[in-house]
Amino acid sequence: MIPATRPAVSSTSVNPLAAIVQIDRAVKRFGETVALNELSLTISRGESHGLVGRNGAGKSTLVSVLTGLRTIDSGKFLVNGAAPPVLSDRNAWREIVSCVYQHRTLVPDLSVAENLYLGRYQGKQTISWRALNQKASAELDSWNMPILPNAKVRDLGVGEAQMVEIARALSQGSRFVILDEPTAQLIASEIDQLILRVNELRKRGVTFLFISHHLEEIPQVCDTVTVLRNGRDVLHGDAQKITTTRIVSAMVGDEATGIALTASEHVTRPPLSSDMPVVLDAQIKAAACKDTFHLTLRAGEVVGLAGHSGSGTRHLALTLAGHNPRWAGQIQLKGEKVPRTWNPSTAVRTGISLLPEDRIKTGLVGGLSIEDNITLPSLKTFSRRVLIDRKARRKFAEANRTDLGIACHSVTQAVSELSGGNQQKVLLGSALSPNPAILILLHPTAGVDIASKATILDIVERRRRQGLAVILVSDEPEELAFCDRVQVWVRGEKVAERSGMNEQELVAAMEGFTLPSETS
Amino acid sequence: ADSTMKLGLSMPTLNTPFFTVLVDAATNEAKAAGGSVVQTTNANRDASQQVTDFRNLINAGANTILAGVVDRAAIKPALDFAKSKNVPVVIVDDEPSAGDAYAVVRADNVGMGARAAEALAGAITAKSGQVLNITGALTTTNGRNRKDGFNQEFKKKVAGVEVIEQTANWEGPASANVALTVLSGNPNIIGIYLATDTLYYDPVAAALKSRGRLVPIGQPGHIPVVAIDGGSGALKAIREGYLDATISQPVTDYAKCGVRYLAAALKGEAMKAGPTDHNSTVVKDGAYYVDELPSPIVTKQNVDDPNLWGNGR
Amino acid sequence: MSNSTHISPAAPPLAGVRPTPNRRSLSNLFQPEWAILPVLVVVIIAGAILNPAFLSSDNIYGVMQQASELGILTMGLTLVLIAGKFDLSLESTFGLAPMLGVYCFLDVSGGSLGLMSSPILALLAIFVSGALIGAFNGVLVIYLKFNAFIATLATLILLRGISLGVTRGQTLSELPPLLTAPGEASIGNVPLSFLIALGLLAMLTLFMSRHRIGRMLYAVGGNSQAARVAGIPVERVLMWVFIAAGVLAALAGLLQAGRIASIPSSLGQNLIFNAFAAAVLGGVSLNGGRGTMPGACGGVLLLVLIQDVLVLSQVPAYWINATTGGIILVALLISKLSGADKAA
Amino acid sequence: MSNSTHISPAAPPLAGVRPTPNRRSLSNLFQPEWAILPVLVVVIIAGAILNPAFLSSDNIYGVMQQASELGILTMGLTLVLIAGKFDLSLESTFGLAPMLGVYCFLDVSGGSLGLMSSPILALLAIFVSGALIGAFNGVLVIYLKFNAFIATLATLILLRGISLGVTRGQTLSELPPLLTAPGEASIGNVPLSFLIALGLLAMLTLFMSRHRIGRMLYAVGGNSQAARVAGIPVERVLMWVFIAAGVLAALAGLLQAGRIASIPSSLGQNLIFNAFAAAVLGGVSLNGGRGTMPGACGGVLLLVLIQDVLVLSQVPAYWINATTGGIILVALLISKLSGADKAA
Ligand SMILES: Nc1ncnc2c1ncn2[C@@H]1O[C@H](COP(=O)(O)OP(=O)(O)OP(=O)(O)O)[C@@H](O)[C@H]1O
Ligand SMILES: Nc1ncnc2c1ncn2[C@@H]1O[C@H](COP(=O)(O)OP(=O)(O)OP(=O)(O)O)[C@@H](O)[C@H]1O
Ligand SMILES: [Mg+2]
Ligand SMILES: [Mg+2]
Repeated sequence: MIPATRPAVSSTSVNPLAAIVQIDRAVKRFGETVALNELSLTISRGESHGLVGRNGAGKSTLVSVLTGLRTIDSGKFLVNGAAPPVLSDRNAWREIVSCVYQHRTLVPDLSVAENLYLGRYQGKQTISWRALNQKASAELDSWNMPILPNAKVRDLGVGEAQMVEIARALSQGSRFVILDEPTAQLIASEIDQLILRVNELRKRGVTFLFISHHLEEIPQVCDTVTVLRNGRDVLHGDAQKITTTRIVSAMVGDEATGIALTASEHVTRPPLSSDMPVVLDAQIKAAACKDTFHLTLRAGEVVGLAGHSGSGTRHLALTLAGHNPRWAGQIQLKGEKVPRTWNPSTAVRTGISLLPEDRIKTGLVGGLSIEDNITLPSLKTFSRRVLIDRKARRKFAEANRTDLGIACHSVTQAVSELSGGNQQKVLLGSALSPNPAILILLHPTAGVDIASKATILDIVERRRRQGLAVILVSDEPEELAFCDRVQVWVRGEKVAERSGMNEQELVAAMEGFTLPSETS
Repeated sequence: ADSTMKLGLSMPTLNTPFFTVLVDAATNEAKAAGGSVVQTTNANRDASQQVTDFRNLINAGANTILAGVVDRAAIKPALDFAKSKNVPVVIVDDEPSAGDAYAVVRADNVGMGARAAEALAGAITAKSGQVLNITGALTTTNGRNRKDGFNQEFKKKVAGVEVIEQTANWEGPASANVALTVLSGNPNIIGIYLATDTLYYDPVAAALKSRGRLVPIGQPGHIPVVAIDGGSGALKAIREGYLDATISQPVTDYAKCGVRYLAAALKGEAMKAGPTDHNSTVVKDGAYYVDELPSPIVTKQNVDDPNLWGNGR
Repeated sequence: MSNSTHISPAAPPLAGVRPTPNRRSLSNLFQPEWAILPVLVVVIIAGAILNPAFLSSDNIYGVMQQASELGILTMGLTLVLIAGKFDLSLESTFGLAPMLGVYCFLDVSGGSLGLMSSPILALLAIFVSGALIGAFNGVLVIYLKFNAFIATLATLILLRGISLGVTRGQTLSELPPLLTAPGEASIGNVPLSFLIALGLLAMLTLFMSRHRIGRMLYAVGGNSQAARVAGIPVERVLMWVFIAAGVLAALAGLLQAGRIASIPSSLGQNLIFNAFAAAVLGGVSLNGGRGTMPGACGGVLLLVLIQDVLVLSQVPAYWINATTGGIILVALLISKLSGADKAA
Repeated sequence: MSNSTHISPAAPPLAGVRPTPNRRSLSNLFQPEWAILPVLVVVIIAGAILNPAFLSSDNIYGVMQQASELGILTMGLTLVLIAGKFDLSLESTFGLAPMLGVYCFLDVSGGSLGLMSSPILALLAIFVSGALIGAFNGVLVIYLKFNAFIATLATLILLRGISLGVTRGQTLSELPPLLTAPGEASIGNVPLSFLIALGLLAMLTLFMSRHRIGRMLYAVGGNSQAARVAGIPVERVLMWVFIAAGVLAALAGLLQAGRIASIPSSLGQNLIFNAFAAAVLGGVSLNGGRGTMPGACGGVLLLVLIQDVLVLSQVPAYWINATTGGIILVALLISKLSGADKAA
């Protein structure tokens, strides 16, 4: 992370006239869930306002209210001191605010250029592709993004797509910009880009609402910070003065102490005893990678595959989990070679579970209940003779609910109603339900709040103690700190493999700076 | 049961003029006979639907049923049910292959095809070339009969003339497509036979017209056309001298006789073979008393005959 | 049929969001027919008022027969829909399977291959051909990755064409009792076909809600990738779904053939649309992952009753089709308001 | 229907990066018919070999006529599909709109309201009713949020029923020249209808690729959420799409009515399936957001040619349907292999 070089922007004094947004005791319900609970918030012109809170705290819901996608059930909501436009009047809303939503709002089959200027072709009826593309590539270059303006968004990486969304929001020239977890899927260099740009715009008096689970970013970007808990604003203060610990304890309330423990645990972990059996021995020659991938994994060991988008790490992980029909090389699982026809179902059956990175798209069945999702990979174990033993299944689900601390009012609730972090917990529960020998995690804590992060890593850690071997694909140093040993990959080449790298080393390695690599 | 007629009409389809006329005529006839029509059903050419329709008609209170046939064989269960409720049934336009019916009033479709073949054989001048036979849907009995009747007879009448057979599924546009395509493929088409003029004539004529092949009878380049049905459009074409001949189905007579027989059945009279008052004879054909109505061939000579259903209204 | 799996704050009808989540597992089983029930009741009352004959045992008998044929077909379709696929060609399976079976292994009037004459073999052949046709569609849709709508549309045309070609349009009749019995026999005053349908309904309901494969179907239909990640052999499961649907369609066809004591080459034509309407009326989602067997069958009953009532209530024949369409629309509206059809 | 987005790592995440060639804006316009071209060529060659008359002016004339009718209908459908919706009822609009127009404002044989007799009014009425029917579907699908497949299926039944009811099965004939001309007149050896279709194709191609509304359609079809937050009035846009499709269907119907110089109550039946097949063959995705007008029209040409070749080569009548189905399957396969049908 770059040092906080934030220009001093004056007047964080809340003068209602200067306020862009005034919310007073707003309530928003979804069925029985109270997403916003008497929340009060004021965002004054020119300030950049941090918004933090655990998964399900109500951040995104608040965003959907502020951007005119939803109305509050009760309470007061003023924009620029006046009543907000009606929901249907999208253009009026776009005058007021532009936003990067937590969930994709790009059209996959349209070009980057078109997505950048979607819905604002500057009045004229016919489009000149040349002009549009030129404008777009200028915009993209200003972000030094090496993307063609006429590439289809469908073909972009996760991070690239996110940057396009951000570029679109910031290029609309609105005076008020909302960023809902913009950095969740970004790599360090991209994050720095973003922060620089945001601060530039702040100098020009643009107002920001900045949502993130990376607390260290808050002081780098924000003047004031508001903490949400269960849809309430529980803490409000100067982002510069207030300490991270206070924010955290406000976020998690009384559980604070518990978190501190679990979070610290894995850092001070007793070294792995060398007599643990080898569960996995793989040599993979992947289309994605120049180097052959070698990995010997012992029970209870946590190996990290570090690498940014395009590094090949994901490709390798997916291959191990059986998601790559055209794989080459050999995989030995508990001493036995896996068949050529290595596919996900055999992988899961023989003990390799995968926690995919895009939970909504590839992880969960939104329409089904938490219970259904958690037991999906292990249905067989709940089948008595012909039918499923409902009671056993329910018990298992409830156990997971408490174990993983899933915030929901019933395990029969549809997962699509859960917030990001809670969905991630359900996903973890599902991946662990067939209790696998090896668990492959792709960016497991992306977009997950600190407390949940700790919980998730904590669960994994507990399973590790019982002999679970873990492969962790990530580009987040904090996540990778959880590993006994890390392989760093850059564009399909392994540049380092060792244990006990510190953040700087990791980041440098992933960026492709070679450093004295004495492989352990 | 009381003998005031509560007539049920079970029609195979309603979207051809033929059955529309049939329904209207039957309704009038029933009213004239002091009865009423309980309900008219439309099987949309679905055999199983007709079985259901019979059931429904009888449930709806029909004490007599006049039916056109979707499928000869598939109508048996319907007839059986009617019998079990002793509701007399008269079948028009076609003869079932099994099951009991009080009477069958029909004009043999194979025969019509044959007569059309005869007419076309007479009309064609050239003695070599091909003849186009645009058939109805071959999933329907009439479609098959009219095709076979024509083919068999035509082969007998003229040797050395190939019959090109294309189906248009009782669909006008399809008949136009087929006509145009076949014409372009076979420059010396010397005659065309249409399984139905109510559905095919206008489209085919238009197709011919579009390629300048629609020539009045007698002038060079005229392609003889013979059809079956005798709808108003066809009669008009005959008057104007474009259509050589058509076999007029006695649609209205179907209705009239059919209803009369049903009235008789209600009175408990038994059907008997022999000549009728409407110059036809009832013959016992297998299980059925069949009143085979004459289906006059219509040419310029008799086109204005008011008894032709096409001249009705 | 756009299917947006991702949650985005602005989508009011969020994929899978249920207003009252705690009733979910229950509702999962029972909600749809609760939703269609009011409509059913209305239709029945209307029918009884318009014409007392509506409640006569004869009429009810007829309704049962039709309902069981359409019902079994619809159950097959529902399997496919819940698994997130689509099969238009089921109606041609409905007609072709019985025809092939009879044509190959019996010597009936209307045409036959004349190999041998064995009712049992014919019966077997009917189901086998149903399965094979299903498998064929499965291969097209699952392994060749065709869009299900268009692929099964092509098969529909192909199969209909075949059934016309095989018998040259002739109707196969004089079927042996073994083949007609299921469709025409009755126990007491209840058609055998209805009992068969009821049995299947009970089995499939249990299967979908309590058997693991059943649950897998919902997962595959809801989000095939998630299912794959969870180790479900998506392709294999889908394959079986198509095969099962084919067999069910064949059975339904056999029942109808039995009822009309013959097999016209047009058997089953345009039936698939009724099946779709019924399924959706019964709360089955065309986007996959949602729906129940009892719901679908409720839809079937509704359609059959509507047809029945219209004829009994003397709507002018020329307007019956239009009225049917209108009523279906209204029924859709009601079943939507009462919350069954989350699909749309 | 089938969302076959795979988690397969093969999806190269870097495809968008500079090295990849700059093909998009072009490909977006031209790829589909490149993909269908080989198939077209094969069919044409096959046709020419099987029967030299295939290339005769007469035959080509007929092909042009049929292609333009189906083509215009398909363009309407394509609009709807690209916008991510679905409309089965277009075929009934195709038949009903001309019928209503003629029935209300002309006094032709076959039946009429007999208000007055004014060809111009009739012509107007045809398009107006097309628009109204489109709007009706629009309301059902967009505002009442019905699943498009099922809603338009219901309208299909309703409208077919109406056209049966209005004319009581009669065929309207002896239409005035003003109404028949568009469908039957020809300029030189080229049917007027074909010129109309070409004009529309050119217009719509430009519209879809260059006009902002056209682009909005792709956005709405591709990700309606994104479109909405981008300030695109999704509902309004979709509404216009349905209306436009209705009008195009009405026009297509008018052309066919003109060609066959009459309006049977079954006008347009089963045509929609051809339109769907054509669109998909032409690379239009049923999941919305993908497809082009030229592509769709390529598909139309293919279908019409297939039918034509089959008739010319005198495939026995009983087998012609089966053959058609088979060929469509093959065509789908080829156009998929050659990469047009990204949808499936
Ligand atoms: N469409 C919805 N239907 C039902 N419940 C919802 C819906 N959207 C959000 N919720 C509920 O509202 C609460 C707040 O959700 P929200 O997405 O605002 O949390 P968040 O702070 O954004 O969490 P995260 O940091 O994981 O994104 C959660 O309990 C969630 O389950
Ligand atoms: N199956 C494959 N065949 C050929 N090339 C591939 C395949 N899968 C990935 N690639 C290429 O290999 C490189 C690494 O891809 P991969 O998706 O593994 O990186 P990644 O770090 O997982 O990306 P991300 O983090 O964005 O998911 C990319 O250039 C990609 O285009
Ligand atoms: Mg959020
Ligand atoms: Mg990666």
